[in-house]
Amino acid sequence: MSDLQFGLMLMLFGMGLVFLILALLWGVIAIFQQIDRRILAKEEEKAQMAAAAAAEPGADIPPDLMAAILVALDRYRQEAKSRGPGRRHPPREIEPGQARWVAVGRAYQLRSNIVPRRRSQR
Amino acid sequence: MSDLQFGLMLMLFGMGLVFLILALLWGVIAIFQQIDRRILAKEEEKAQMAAAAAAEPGADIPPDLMAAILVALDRYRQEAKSRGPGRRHPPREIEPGQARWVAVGRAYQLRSNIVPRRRSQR
Amino acid sequence: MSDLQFGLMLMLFGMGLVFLILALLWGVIAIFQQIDRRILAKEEEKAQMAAAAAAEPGADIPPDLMAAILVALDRYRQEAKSRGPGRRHPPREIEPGQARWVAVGRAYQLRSNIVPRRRSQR
Amino acid sequence: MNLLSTLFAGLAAFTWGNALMIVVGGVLIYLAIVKEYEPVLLLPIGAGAILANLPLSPVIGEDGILSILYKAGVANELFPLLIFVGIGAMTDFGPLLERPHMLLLGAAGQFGIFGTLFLALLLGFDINEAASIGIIGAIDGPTSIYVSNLLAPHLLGPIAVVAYSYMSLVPIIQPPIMRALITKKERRIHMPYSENPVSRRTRILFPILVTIAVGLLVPMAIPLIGMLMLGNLMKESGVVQRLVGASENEIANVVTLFLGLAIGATMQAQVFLKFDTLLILILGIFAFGLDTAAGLLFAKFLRWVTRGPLNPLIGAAGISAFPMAARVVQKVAQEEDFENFLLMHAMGANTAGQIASVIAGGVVLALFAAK
Amino acid sequence: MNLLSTLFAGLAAFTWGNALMIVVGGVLIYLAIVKEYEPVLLLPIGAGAILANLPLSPVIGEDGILSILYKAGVANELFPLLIFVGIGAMTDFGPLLERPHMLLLGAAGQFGIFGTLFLALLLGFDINEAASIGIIGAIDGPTSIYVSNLLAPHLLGPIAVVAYSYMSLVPIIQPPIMRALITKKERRIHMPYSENPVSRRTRILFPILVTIAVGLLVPMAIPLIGMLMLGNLMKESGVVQRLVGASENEIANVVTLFLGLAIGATMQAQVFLKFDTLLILILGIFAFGLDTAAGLLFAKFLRWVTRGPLNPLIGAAGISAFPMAARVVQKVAQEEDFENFLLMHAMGANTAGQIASVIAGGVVLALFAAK
Amino acid sequence: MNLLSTLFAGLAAFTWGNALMIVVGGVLIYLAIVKEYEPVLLLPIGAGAILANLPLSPVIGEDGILSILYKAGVANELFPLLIFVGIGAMTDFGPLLERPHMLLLGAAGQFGIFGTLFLALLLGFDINEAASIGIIGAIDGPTSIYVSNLLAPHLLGPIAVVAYSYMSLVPIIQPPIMRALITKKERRIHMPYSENPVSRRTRILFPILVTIAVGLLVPMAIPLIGMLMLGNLMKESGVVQRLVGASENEIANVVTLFLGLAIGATMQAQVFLKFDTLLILILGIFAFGLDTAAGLLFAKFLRWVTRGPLNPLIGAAGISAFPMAARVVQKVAQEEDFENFLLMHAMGANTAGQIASVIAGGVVLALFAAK
Ligand code: NA
Ligand code: NA
Ligand code: NA
Repeated sequence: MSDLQFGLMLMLFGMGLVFLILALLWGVIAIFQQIDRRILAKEEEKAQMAAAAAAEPGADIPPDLMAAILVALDRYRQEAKSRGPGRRHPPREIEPGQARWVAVGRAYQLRSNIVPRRRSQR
Repeated sequence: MSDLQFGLMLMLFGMGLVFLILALLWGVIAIFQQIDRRILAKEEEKAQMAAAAAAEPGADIPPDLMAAILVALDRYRQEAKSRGPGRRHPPREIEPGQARWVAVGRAYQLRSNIVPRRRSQR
Repeated sequence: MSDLQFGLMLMLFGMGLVFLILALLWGVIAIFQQIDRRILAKEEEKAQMAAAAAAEPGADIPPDLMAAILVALDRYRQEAKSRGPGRRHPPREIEPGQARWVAVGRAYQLRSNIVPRRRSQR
Repeated sequence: MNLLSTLFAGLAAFTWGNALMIVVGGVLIYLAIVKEYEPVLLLPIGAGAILANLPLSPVIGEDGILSILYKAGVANELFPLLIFVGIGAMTDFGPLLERPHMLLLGAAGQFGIFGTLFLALLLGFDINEAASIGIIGAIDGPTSIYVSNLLAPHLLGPIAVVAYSYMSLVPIIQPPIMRALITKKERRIHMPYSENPVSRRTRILFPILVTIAVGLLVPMAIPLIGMLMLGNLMKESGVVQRLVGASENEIANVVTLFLGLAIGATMQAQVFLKFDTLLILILGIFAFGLDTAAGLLFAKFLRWVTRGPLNPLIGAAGISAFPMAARVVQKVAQEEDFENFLLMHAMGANTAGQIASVIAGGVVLALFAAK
Repeated sequence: MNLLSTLFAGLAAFTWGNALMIVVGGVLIYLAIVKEYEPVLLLPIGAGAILANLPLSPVIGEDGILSILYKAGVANELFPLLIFVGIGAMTDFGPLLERPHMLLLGAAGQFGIFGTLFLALLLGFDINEAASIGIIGAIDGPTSIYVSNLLAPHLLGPIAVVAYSYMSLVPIIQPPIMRALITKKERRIHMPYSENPVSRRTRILFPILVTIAVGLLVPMAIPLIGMLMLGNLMKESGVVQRLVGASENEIANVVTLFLGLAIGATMQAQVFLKFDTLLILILGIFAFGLDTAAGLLFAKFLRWVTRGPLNPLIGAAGISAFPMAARVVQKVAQEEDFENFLLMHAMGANTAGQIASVIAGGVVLALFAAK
Repeated sequence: MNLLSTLFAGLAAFTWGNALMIVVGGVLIYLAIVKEYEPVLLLPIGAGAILANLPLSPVIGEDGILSILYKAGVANELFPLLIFVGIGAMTDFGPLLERPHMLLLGAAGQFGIFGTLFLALLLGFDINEAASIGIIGAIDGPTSIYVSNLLAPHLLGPIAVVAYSYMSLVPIIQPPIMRALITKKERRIHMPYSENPVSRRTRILFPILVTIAVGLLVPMAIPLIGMLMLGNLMKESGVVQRLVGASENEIANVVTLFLGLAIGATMQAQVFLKFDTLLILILGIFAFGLDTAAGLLFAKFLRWVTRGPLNPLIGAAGISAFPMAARVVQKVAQEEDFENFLLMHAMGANTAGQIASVIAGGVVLALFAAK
């Protein structure tokens, strides 16, 4: 096989293999994501049930306190909504260097999706 | 010599040697302890004599101050006694890891010996 | 060549070469110093011209403030003078070890030249 | 006198080539200090080049310090691999794990490797040299050093210098290509962002499974991907902070210094001052450009296929060059619409490019082994 | 097509043994991360095992990174000795110097070495292998690695893994034996505690004299005891904090990572997957148990001889495994009487065990040399 | 019984020489800990001497840890050169760049090298040995080790020990000579001090140009001066703090420990206990004294030539021994006039001495190569 032939083959096979392997990794991660979501969904369900159970004895809370709590809760929910859906995993430790970029990026990104949406609401 | 024979000999000689060498080290340390104690005793003697010499010119201290000093000293002595005999070497720097255990141990241990003693005094 | 001869030659040539090379380095540094001074002189000229330009609109400063500024400036100049001529390069970061000695030395040295001078002024 | 002539043999042995290489070393140091282009590598490389080009320099002799460092960690590939452990320990694959389809953009961003390889072949380099030059397109220092040292060690000097110098030039090389290939309208596309939950379990399993998967398919990539993922595993495990610290700091710093000096020492006049080196300089730029173009065009294609809100600019982040490329994407996007934030998507594509670069390096070596 | 078959040679060469060993590596990583069993060693060992068992893995080839690390520090014993400098720098022999008779408990805690050695002989291991397996009873990682690498390097992998894994299991292995051998009444014994003054002079002279004394009697123990005591001397001297810091941190961390990876690389399927490995797993537990039992019984005997207030539980701390064993003693004592504090005595026995382990390792090597 | 005799072979092989050398090791450790004489080197040297003189010690065998360290960094000169990178990173050439004529005082302070060399020749040492002994007069540890290891490696032990021990004795050795050679009146001379501006550019170019200039003239000095100036360049560049930190800390500390141990290991009784060692001890003091005297007298001469305000005491700082010698100058000056501050001038002469020592080392090697 001449160098040029081999070079051409390198190009085709090489690029193909790289795509193949990365597609495969995509599949692997996607499976993980599914598992993560199911586990999280279950955990959330449990948490909600626990919250519901815990909420019942709230009947004997004085109405003033109840009002204050409701306002706080509402404010929290709004905030949580504005943070976007799905934010559940705990904030991770910050490393120097690139992690700062990731943090900055996350903050920017969230703003990016909120701002236009709010605009369209007006 | 067969393997089994050599193994048996390894066991007997090995264990014997280990005990022998450690006993020897015990002896060496014990000698050091004796020397340490003698030097410390001498140093303490000197310190006491110096203290006695220093105490004499105390005659011209006003009685109020004297009383305060005596109360403080008494409190200090009680404290020192409760710390147990022989605590003389200066507190050593703390390293991470095991040294923390040593420090905790020292504290626990002292408590351990004080509590029962006090009980028996009652 | 006998060892002794070679030794003698080592001594003469060696010492000579060491002096030669260091004298050469002296020359190189001296050239740098000249360049540094010229550049600094130019920079200073520019700075002064800029300062002069900036000073002109100061006419509309209320007289009280003006007085305060003048006092402060005077104090600064005295201080700057006592620091000796030529101190221009910014204070450099301090490293552990020898740099501390350099810093201490610089401080001492400046004192050393101020004190006698002041004396002779009296 | 014989003594004097031997004494000043250095001056006598000084060549114009040496002088030129000392100037080149000085330029690298200038770029490192004044332009701050990857100073931790370019400064030692420049210093090594100067030390190696002083006439009769003992540093590159049999037992010279730079030869010792070269044998200790470059010839046997130890240093680039150790640096990979540190890189892995510093990399956060979170943004990629949230959006794994970004991996395809990482794949596309490696086209420069193969395109440049082919061009180098056409320019008359032999196949081993061509592949080594192509690997500049991995835009990843340790990978370039690793592969070129195995295939064409005589080109290690220029390739390493080109790889690290151009990496700092990413903010200059990429934007024109981005503006040329992506329309204004496309550049304005907002991408919705919602964090997908990524569990600690996934973060820990990811490096292990990538190692096993890639290792089974491309054994030649095991050292590169294995060390990268080892560092990441240690970081994500959260239980070996001492080892993570040692990898990120002690090992990474010491090895970087030694690696830079040893690579600089390969830049000896008689080896470096060739027409080939000039060609490598040009081919390197070409590799960077081709990577970027391929990433952008593939992102366009992906948008066409998925018809979803995908800003093709993020394709430029697939070349690796972490995190510069992702920042460039964000900057170019903001030029058109200040409120457009693509950074997290770009970060995903960027770490994908890093993995893809390593895999591409392994694939090239594997194809050579299978030749 | 020939190319494809060569390309996927990795998949073709994959064996069930490799797969199993990758699972074993995964289990070690699981133990390290989830159970936090000695993670700084088990995580790199696990990673090394995975990397070495991927088919056709270049990491264990002639110039593979794990082979380089193995040659650089395992084959020549450098790494375990350097780790000993760090251990010495972290050890406080104060509690032992206050109560030097504890040294005898340290001696008793080494019986597991010799008992296990004999049992391994009976099970058919040859004498070198038996001694290497016995040395698991030193319950001290670097000593086990040092001795087994000299006597039976082919068993290094399983022995190191067993030594480090079981060391984390000390809180599980010891308590049942302690409860079985020591009566409730004995466990309630309080030990009076008064700090004996230990001068700085003694603390500094101790490591020097131990080195000389042990060195004169057992030359084979000089490297082990010498490095341990060098670290301690530097620490107690108080004048070389820079070197102490380097030993405890830089050297210890980097060497631990490299040592773990290199040991993991010895766990290749064809070497590791043998019936012998299973036997070593069982003999390891036996060694730990025998050590503990011997320590406890000897403490009982000492109590009977001295008729003083000696709680036999502290015998269990003589096995070394610092500081886990001492903590276990304290915990078991408190189960019976919450106000019983034995920790300082146990610490003395524990550091005695550490010295005794090293000496025992040297004695075994010396007896082999004298064979 | 044969076993016992083999077992206690250590005791049998113990010689009076070994015992004496262990005592010498102990004395070095005593000087390090109690007198705090260069403890970071003398403590490891002392420890190495003890470990190497224990009979049948495996640490100095074929694969002994001290032999490994010796081969890894002493035999090939790696360790002293790496230490030089750290020294360069810690040195501030500012005071010298402000007063470059101080370089001449640094040159004068090297006369001890050549004077001692000649005296050693007269005492019967061969020329290589004499030069190695003379290089003690560089009063710079790494230079002494570097040169003597190349010219007469069998004298490395005593030379290194003498170099480092006497360096701590500078505050004792110098003052009498200073008082004897410099009159009271001269000692009272104040030196005006005005900081000359030194730009960052000059600070950065200085190490580069010194390397090139010295390298062209004395190729043999390239490793020494190159590494010293590399460290300084990294420091002054301000852009590679990570590498500077690694050079000053990680590399310097680890290498110092290893170097000390390896040098200590060369002090084996049969090599060290010779009449020559005693002569080296005496010649070492002579070298220090001659350096000091030459520096002082040359400063006197300079004062006579320039007729400027130059206090001849600062000549004593030209010997190198940074920063002890500069402090001694300040101290002796203040004895006469408390308000006389010469420290900055002395610092200039002191760093000049450091550069001059390295150049002198290179010159000696160059003259030998030209022999
Ligand atoms: Na890439
Ligand atoms: Na043990
Ligand atoms: Na000198």
